[in-house]
Amino acid sequence: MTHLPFDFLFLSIATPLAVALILTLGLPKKWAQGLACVGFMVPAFIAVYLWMRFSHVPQYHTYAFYNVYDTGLGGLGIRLALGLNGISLSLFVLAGLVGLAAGLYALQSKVERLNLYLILLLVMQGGLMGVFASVDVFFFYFFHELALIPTFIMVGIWGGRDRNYAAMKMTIYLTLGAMLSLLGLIAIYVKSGGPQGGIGSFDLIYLRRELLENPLPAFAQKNIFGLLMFGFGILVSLWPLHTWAPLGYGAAPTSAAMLHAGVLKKFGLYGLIQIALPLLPLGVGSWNWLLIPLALGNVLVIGFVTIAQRDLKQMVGYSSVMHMGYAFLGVAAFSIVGAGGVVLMMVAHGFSVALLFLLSSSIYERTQTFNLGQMGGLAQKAPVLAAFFVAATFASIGLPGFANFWGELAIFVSLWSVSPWVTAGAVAGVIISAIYGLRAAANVFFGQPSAEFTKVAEQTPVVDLRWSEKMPALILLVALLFVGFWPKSISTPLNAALKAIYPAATSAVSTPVANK
Amino acid sequence: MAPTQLALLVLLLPLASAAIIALFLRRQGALASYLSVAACAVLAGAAFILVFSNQRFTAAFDWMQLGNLTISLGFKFDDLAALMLVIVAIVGLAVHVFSLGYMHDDGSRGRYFGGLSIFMFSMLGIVFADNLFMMFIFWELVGFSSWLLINHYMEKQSAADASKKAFIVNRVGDFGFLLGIIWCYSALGTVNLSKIALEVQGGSVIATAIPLLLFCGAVGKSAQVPLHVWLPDAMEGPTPVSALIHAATMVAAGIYMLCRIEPLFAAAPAALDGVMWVGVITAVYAALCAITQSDIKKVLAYSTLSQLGYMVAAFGLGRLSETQDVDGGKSTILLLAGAGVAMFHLMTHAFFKALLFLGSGSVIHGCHHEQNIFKMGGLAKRMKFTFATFTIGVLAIIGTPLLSGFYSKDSILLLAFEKNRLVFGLLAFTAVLTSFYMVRLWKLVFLGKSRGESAGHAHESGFSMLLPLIVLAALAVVAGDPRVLDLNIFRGIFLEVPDGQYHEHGHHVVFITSLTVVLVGGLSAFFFYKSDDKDTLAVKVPGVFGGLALLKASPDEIYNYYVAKVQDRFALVLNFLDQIVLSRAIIRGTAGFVGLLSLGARALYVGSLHAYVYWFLAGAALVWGFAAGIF
Amino acid sequence: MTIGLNEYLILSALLFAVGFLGVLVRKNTLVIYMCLELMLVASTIALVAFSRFNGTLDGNVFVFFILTVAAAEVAVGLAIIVALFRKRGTVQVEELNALKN
Amino acid sequence: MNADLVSIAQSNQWLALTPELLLGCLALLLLILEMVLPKKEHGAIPLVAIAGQCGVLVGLIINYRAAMHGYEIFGGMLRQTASGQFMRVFFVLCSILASCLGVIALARQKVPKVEFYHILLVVTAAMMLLAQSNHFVMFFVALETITVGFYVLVSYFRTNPLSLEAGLKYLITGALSSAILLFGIVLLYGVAGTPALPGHSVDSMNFGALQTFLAANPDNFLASVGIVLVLSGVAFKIGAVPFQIWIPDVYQGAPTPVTAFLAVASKAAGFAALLIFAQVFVAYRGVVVSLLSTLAVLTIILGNFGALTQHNVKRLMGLSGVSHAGYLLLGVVASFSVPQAIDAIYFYLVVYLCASFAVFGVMTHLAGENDADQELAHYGELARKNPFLGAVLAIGLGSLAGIPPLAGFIGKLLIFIAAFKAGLGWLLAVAIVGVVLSIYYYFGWIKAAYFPGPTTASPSEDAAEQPPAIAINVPMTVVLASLALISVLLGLFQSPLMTWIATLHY
Amino acid sequence: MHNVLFYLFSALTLGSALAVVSHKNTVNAAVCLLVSLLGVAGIFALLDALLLSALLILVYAGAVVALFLFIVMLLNPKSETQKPYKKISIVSGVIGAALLGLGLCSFVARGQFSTAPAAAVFHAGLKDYGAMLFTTYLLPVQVVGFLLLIAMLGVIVLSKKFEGQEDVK
Repeated sequence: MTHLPFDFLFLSIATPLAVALILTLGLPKKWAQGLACVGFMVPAFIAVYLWMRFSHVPQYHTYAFYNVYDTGLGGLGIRLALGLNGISLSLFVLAGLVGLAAGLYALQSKVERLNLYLILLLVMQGGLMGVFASVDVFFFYFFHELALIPTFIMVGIWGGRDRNYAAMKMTIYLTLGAMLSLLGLIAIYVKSGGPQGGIGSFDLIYLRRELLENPLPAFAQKNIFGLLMFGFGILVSLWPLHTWAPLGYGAAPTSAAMLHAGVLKKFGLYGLIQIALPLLPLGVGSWNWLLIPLALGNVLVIGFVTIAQRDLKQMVGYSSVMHMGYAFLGVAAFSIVGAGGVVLMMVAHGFSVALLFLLSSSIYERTQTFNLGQMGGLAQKAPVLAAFFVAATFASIGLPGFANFWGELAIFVSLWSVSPWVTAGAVAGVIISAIYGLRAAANVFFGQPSAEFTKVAEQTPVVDLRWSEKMPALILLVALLFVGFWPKSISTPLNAALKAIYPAATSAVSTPVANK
Repeated sequence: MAPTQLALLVLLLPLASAAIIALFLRRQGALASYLSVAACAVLAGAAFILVFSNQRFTAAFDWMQLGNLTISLGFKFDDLAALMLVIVAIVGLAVHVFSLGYMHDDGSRGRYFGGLSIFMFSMLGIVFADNLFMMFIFWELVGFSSWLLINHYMEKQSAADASKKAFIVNRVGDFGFLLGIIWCYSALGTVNLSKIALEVQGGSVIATAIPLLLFCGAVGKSAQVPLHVWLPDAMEGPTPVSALIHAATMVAAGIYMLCRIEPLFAAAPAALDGVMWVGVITAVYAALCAITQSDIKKVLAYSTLSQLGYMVAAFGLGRLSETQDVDGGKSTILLLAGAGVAMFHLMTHAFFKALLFLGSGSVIHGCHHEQNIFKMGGLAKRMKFTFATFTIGVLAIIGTPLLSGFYSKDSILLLAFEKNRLVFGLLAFTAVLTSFYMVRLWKLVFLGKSRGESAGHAHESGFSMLLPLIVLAALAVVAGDPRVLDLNIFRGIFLEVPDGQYHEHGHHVVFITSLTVVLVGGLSAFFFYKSDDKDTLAVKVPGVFGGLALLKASPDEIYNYYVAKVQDRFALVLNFLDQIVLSRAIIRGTAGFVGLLSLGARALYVGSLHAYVYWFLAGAALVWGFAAGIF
Repeated sequence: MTIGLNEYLILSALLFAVGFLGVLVRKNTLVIYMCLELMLVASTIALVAFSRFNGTLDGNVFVFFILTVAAAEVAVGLAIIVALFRKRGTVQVEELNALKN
Repeated sequence: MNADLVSIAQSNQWLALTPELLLGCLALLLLILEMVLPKKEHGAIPLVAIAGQCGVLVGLIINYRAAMHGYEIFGGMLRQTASGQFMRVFFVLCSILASCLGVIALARQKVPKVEFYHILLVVTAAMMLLAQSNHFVMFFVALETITVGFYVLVSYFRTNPLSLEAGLKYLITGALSSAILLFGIVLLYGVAGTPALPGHSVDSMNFGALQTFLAANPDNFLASVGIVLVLSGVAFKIGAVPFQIWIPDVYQGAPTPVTAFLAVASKAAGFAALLIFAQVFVAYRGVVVSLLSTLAVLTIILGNFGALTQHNVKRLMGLSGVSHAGYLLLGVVASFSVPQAIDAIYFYLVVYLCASFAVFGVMTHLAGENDADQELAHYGELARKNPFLGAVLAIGLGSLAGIPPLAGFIGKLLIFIAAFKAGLGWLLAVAIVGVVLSIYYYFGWIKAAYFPGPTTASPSEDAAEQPPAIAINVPMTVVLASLALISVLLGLFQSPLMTWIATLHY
Repeated sequence: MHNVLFYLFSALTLGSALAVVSHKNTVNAAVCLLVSLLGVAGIFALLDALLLSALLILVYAGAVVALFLFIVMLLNPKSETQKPYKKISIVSGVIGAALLGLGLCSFVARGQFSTAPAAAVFHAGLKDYGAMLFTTYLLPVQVVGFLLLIAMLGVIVLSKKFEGQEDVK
């Protein structure tokens, strides 16, 4: 059904995994690196290629490039169905590009046991491509876990300070979140079998059709949505279930942090947008009383916490937590605008936070510290690095011209129908993020170099961003600017898909659901 | 070329220039500067063609669409936009050319000219914007370019701080602006400027809060009290930047935006009063502050604040109309529109303030980056052209008759006189102060003896710097001429501005007041201040000086107090709650508790067979309980 | 009063309980093992009684198996105890708790 | 004699028991070989055992469909079922793997070798019979054969007092549970044979007859006491709380191959019995379900909590095995209303087999002189010392933890789906908590094997001195690699196993 | 007569069982076990299972108890110097065992048995046992054979001295 010579989606998942498998054989270093490079590039190119082809191919229930494989659980309604719709398309591209950037950055970094590092990263990459290419909810979850496991291991082996504790905490938290959401997904699956207890299916196309015709009872929707909300919430670091995130990102090696914070974390939100909201249209309304305060907690409380950070990586980690608050608010708004905003936000945040992690690591390489108080004046020595970092910072604080702005704007607009006060709270976050973002940039790059940095710079001369670092950074930055200047590249397919699967949402906009 | 394409060219040219500089010309400062200036020149030419060929049009295409939210990228090129375009193009070109000389020896010229180009792009975006979303987008972008340019001397801590402050304070204003836009969008279903006007004329009820929230944006961008704190600090940037961004164009964008949404204010008149009082307070306050400043750029900065207050106040005064009996029926004739007057002053101010800033730039450049006016003096001899043009600027700003500032200030005073006498009095007082501090500045800088090393070795600037001065000086003279107001191309905006034919009543009062204030302020300053390296006011009347200095310092103190003692401490408290209470105490506590449970569970396996047999006994009891139906 | 099934069952239960008591209180592994044998035998009493009162022979046949199994168990068990005694020099339960926690 | 007995004698279809008989003969053959072969050829005897078992396995699989499903043989002693057939294969597989591990482990100890395989084979045959048993006598005898065999196997390393102590503990607790089980059997026998009651049977120890009787007497107190006592005996085998108490001590003291066999085969035998009893006792589902639910909850909680801070890996495997028994119990409880749960249990068992033996295989290789002393700390830098063993360990543990894409995840998922369908909300919640806890200790183990220790000072020094490698021979490499591979492949492609399990339905 | 014998044997069984539990001396305990088993044999006889009664005496008294005594002598634990049990464990043990006994007896109260005398009295001979063992229960018999074999092997493995290794002490 793909109308392409062969299944690109499958290829994009299989290539990195296959390369990882080959790497376990222990090739010579040059070969291994070259092969890994191919493993990272193939998905990225496929992603971009499919994005360009997307509007030219016929669609099967809003899914393009649709293909089904049976792995043996077909009798239970579990099949490996691959396809892209307007929602997953952009995230698929995000995964491909961030994966490429993370891979390239890993290739140039001087980590120990590089081979293992690359293997884990490739597995992660394969999983990520799978998450967004899956039409089957089970495989959606499955690939997420596949990508998650290498994260833990990478934090544990190559992590910074506190890596043991961080790896453990991350593991426990994320497993808990994953289990809760799995429970929710199983609930949907079981219920989709109908009251007579038919087999049911994990296939999203089936689920949408089935649950549109026979919606679940309200209380079931409420309970299942609650499970998904908290499960996914933990995965996306919903306040106050977020404490794993800054710690984990603070400790994670760069490429892992890039892939996790940039892409993998979006799994939860993607699940809410693609699965929970359309299938459980009554669910979000009954949870808004809780979801909105928590999401505002993300924005405002964590916003202030971010201001207080003195460690660059921690700050980036916290800022990522804060921005997830916007996304949750967009989910709470439950409208096409809100959901679209969330997707835009995910894509943009994915690129920008990956870029920030990458640059933080490059900064560390030059200053030997993450402590903001011990830096300063780096821009004189490394102007290109400074330019990239400033661009990333402004992207993450939502400057127009970068993709992030569109997501935030759409979410803010959608929030008005929920409550003007909530909108005001969310928009206030824009000020907060400007404060910490600019502060960090100023602390690192501007003013006079601190005594510590001067000492470090004497020992090892500071060089500007090398090309091997610049390439991955450029990929991310160009993507941010591209979407920022041409948001339609994402929003047009997104809009079409949302319109098709959010029949209930359009009515919810006119009747605000919160504040009862 | 079709006008739309031309407009697109105007808009995108500087962007292209910025992109090329950023990508390829970072190290080729000279090339970058030529490219940037060339781009600016071409765009200025195109702009002039657009404006003077009297082509007015609207055009739009969808930029992003989600559900029922459509954000379009469009041009609304009416007379108002044309006027603004002309101002931006002229001042922009002047500053570009001036920078060629001023920044000639700067190591990061590439970045500087790239920044200028980005700024031009963003500013033009605001000018052309046909809807509020688009305006907001470019609004933010000018904020960014302002940040970039203030931060130009980035190794200076003060510059880094100032740029940060400018952006953040602007964001506070934008907070309200964005909320206002969203509210407006949900109330009217559109943010297209033309459609808003139609909606309002169609009788849509507008909540007073909407225009007030939108005004917040202007408060930030145009540095009105209480968000004015960033502008004086922004003088850390290179002086041409101050001229372009922080005097002539960007800060005026707030006024421009207000004029754009004037129909909303017309529908919610209560909002206008608030706007007016903010403007008046800013005007008076900033003028008072300007008196104590010793930094040449700071004086001009406060003067800018004050003049911006003037414009905002003018806008806030609103429309002045009169009902007349015409052929038996009654008809309302619009006599004076605050928006038009404000734009008029905006235009004249743009020219003479840019002139003053560039002049001060020339002075600073000549004095080897000395900015303290008490270390200058006697520059009239050494820098003749600069002196002459600067003098014209001073005369224009204090409202000397026949110069541009006189006309625009006069029409504001006239409007105030008709609408609100208290405001009139305050604005007149401001005018006194204006001429007082401007003459003080002028005298201390140019007359007397050189008081400083650098002033002693001052030299006249080169041609590239003088040419803009001369052009701007000419404009400062003629821009206020009534014939300009009569130009057909700006009819749409200047129609209601009195063009020399003063309205009957009030005319004389206002005229006399104008003259008086200029003379009183100017002469008192001229004779009061001595050419000395100490502030005469501080020496003679330390009480007043201290009071004024306190007045100036207190908002900064409050700002600093807020940042250090409120915001940062609050952040620390929340951080404590997050990292210590939540992360350590609660989460780790839970983990520890689970660990204890686990130790307990492990301790069950005591190793003694007897204990294990008891387990079997317990198990037997348990299963028996199930069999007996106890459980 | 005739002796019925109940009496036999009670006897069986009591013997079972007494055996269990021994397992619970005795420290000597050998005695514990004897008590376990008592418990097995207690079960066989019930088995034989049921067999008798239900009129089926299977219960009695089952006892054959139980006795055989018990004998085998005793052999293995005593071998373990002896081996342990050789290693540790004791058969007291409380001294045999090297494996714990 | 009389026609009845003759017909019964005719039902003694020895052919149907070929695998068990072959195993028994193989066991005897080993003893004979020991006598006839010269001393230095004794090394070949284990290979004969393994090869013979492989032959049996192959034969079993080839003749998999030859069994007459639902047909009672040996006078009702045995009942051939598809699931019995499945379990036979399962046990032979376990036995092969345990033999392989035995080769490694026994080489380090000064103990007789051949008897180990002999007993292993007999125990395996008994397990196979247990899984097909249809009569309490058969059941009891098979069970006792298993148990007595394990007494010997657990204390097999008799030079190690810990092994003997474990044997003694297993002996006492095992005998105790046998006594309890026996009492339950006696009660059921008695009550089902009571002539006064409806549906009573002459052959009241036959499961079919018992099932009929229980259906006719749905609330007989004596029967329910018998049922719960029998279930307690089974609970001892599977290690369900509160009859799990012996597990850590015995697992720790027993030789590692025996521990593996105990953990997998013995537990599976318990579940095979439990599934049979679930059918037999179906009329008392109220009692059985509530009892098993409670046991499942307690088992999951206590197993996981106990394992959480455990640092002896054998005890850890024991306690985590307890929690796995809990998940499987969850499936058993669900199977009362959702037949699909049975598939899930079988799938889970296979997955558990692969993963556990993979882990135990690594443990066997890492065990030192003292087999009982296997600490987490010994696993430091395993991934460097022997990357292969490290990878096998990680895959095995990951599968046990239920991490996608490994097979353990699919196993848990199937169980959870079944439980959800059965509406076991609270049990499911407990299971989820258990899974999260289990991640901690499994991951902690992987951590110990993979993550650089806190003491590693500088990376350059590390690279200089490679830690001593751990030797592993080629056949074991193949075995462990295939276990790991199956653990991975079953996570990705379940079709082979699922279609196989699906044949259990007819 | 039947009744009297029943009580006699019951008392003998339970009494000597209690003596097994309580007697300090292991040898005496073993002897008490023998007595108890004799009581059980009597009960078997009362239940018309004469063959089993004989078997019990043969197997248990003849083999098992002898084995016990043998081991007890072999190990010669110093039972005289040590208390056989702790006081606290007696209390808890008695309570526990009493509970167990009560629980097991509870079916008498709640059971649906009639206390009617035995139903059809049968006199199974050796032949009947043999017929059953070699037809219906043929398979278990075979298995038990293997069970005995592995038990034997186990005992050998655990007890035999092997060359090249010596025991501690």
